[in-house]
Amino acid sequence: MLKAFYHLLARDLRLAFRSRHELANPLIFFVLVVSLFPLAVTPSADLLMVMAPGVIWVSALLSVLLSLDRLFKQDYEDGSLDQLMLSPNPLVILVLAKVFAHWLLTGLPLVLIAPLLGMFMYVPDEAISTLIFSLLLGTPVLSLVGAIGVSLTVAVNRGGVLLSLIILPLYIPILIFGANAVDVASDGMSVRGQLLFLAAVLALAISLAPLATAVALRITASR
Amino acid sequence: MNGSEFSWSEFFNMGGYAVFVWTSYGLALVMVVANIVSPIIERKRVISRIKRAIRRETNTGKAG
Amino acid sequence: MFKRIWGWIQRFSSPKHFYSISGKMIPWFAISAIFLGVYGLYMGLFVAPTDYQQGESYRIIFIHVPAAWMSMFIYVVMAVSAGIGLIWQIKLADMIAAASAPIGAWFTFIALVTGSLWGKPMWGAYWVWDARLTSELILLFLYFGYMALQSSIEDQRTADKASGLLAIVGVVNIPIIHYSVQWWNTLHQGATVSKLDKPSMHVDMLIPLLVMAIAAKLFYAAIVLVRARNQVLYRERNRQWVRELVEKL
Amino acid sequence: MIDTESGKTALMLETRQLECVRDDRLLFTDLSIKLAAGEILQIEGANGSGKTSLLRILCGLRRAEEGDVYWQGEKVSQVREDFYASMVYIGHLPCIKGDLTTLENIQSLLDTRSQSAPIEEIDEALAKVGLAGFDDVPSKALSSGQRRRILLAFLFLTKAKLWIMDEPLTALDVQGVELVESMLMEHRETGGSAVFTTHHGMQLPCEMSSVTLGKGQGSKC
Repeated sequence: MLKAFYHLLARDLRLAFRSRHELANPLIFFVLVVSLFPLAVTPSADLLMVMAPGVIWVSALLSVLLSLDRLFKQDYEDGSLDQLMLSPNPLVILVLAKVFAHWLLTGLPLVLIAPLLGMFMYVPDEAISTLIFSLLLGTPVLSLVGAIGVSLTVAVNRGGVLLSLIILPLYIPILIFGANAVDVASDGMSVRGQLLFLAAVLALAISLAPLATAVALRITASR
Repeated sequence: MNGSEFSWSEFFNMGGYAVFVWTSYGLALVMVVANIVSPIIERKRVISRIKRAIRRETNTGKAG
Repeated sequence: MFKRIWGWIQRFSSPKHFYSISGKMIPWFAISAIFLGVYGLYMGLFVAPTDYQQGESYRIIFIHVPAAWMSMFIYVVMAVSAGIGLIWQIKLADMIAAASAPIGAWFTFIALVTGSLWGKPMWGAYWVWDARLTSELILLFLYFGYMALQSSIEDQRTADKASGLLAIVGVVNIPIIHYSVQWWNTLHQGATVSKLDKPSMHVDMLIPLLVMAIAAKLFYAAIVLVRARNQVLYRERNRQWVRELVEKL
Repeated sequence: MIDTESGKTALMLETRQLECVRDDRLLFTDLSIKLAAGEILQIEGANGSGKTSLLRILCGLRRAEEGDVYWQGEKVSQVREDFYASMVYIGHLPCIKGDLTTLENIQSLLDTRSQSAPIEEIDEALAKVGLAGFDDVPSKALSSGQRRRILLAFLFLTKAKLWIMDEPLTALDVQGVELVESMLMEHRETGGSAVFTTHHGMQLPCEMSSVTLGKGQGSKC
């Protein structure tokens, strides 16, 4: 079982690194969207500082959303998804492997580049670590919950807008607590509560979302 | 409406909030009517569609 | 024993049986909904006293609060019946879920609009990011997502299962969303306390509110049955009993 | 059909009163199939008659409206792991990743089945399907017929007892068709069974049962 997890993870990572140009797309998108805000609003540090947590979090959310297709689309189109479902291993484990690969390829890079964007948006130094931690706890949830959405819409023609419609409302709690944690940390206050909430949601998502995704994949395959 | 003489004009005025109160009640009425009418229309459409299907099949001679 | 109950459930939930039973139930729901609705309106508009703080504008709550309750209630009903349909493969449950969504979306919409109409005189703005309004807005998005997914999948069975799963995921999320919105709201606008659901309410105000809420539930029951019957007719259109029934109409 | 009562050949796959509905259309109903070890079954029928749906029901990807599929006498849903370990499904999609090499594709397909094969065996299988020397070539450089051949090599390496194949001759040339036929014969001789659909007539020098779908009724010849 562990082996199946590892093999699938390795396959997805290898596939991603074979097409490196696509690999960087969500990251570039993230940086690009965040840097639009100073241009659209004002480059003044005071205002940007207030907006920073929200802007960074919304951009992270959108870039994960845009990359979700990568999770199952290709596997669905070339038939590999059928093979995964016919594996003697529990589908939940395979889903976890795929979601973990997706997070390593999109969520983790966002976490790593976030300090730079924090600098762009004048996030105070003491809040940068909170920014990283909140993204570290929040982005896996985005991948996990997003996986449910893609597995439901992967067979739908032009399912992109549909995917955002069904997934974005589910992302709201993460957005609220993630952005607020950074906001509060900028004021130099404790963010234990916010981070604990994110951790709790992550625990819940890890235990339930793969199950829902596995069911959703079976539904999609049964058409 | 506070114990004294009841007046319709006062009632419709809603203490100056007529626009808000009556728009709310009006919209609720619209919602009720829409929810009654739309399934009835849908029912007619479904029935006529099934009837057409039956006619088509009896015409081509393969009933059922 | 279990087998007998199961057999009984299956027989009762057979679309044909449901069609005839529900046909008898609808008038009762409809009539009692009308009676309670009229009574509730009378109590709410004529009997309930004027609120000393909000004047007459508070009478919007007799629409707003029942609609907000219904919007949540219907989503839960939808998710539960979708779950039953998904686990036990009962088609009727899927039909109830699919029939509930548009009604729930309507109630949510009414809760939103009446909330904002109440807000204008109270807050001085049509829209304030109040916890309840924000929750209703998100709930409306959830309904839209459900209906969009339902209509975008060609095969009816697959559509039912997929949107049903989404409803279940949604209902697990609703408490989390609700909690986080509440928390966010107290954080940013602690001053605006939502007076729409103040706990200590005059009995003459409470009674019409409850009457209207029950009337709304009965109305939903009647409409959801009518809609579910449409679904039965459409989905079973190739069966003999539907054909015989339609030809008599 | 080989007599299953005699006990000489074990019953592998069985369906009882299958019914399939797709897009609110009844594709087939009351379809009962029995497939013994060493038996090859061809599913025939016009486009849209439910051939693919039937295969997907057989391998458990799709749920039948009514009826069940049995593997060696047990409901498939109850012996899932065992069934999946002894069955391989080849759909009409290639399952091949263009960015992976031939070797990697085969290995990752085997990995999903929790199987592995020594490199010599893979080389042998590749030689058998006419892809010797292509093991390090990215699959996107291969023709669609060659990609199908990768799948055939994989099929061979799984050593599965039951092959379920949807249009196995797609994109294959004359030699490819012959290859599939000889693989099926060999599979049959070692006691394996197969179910497949095809538009092209396939002539196997052996007994072959067939099921024709259509007109909402599954009729067995």
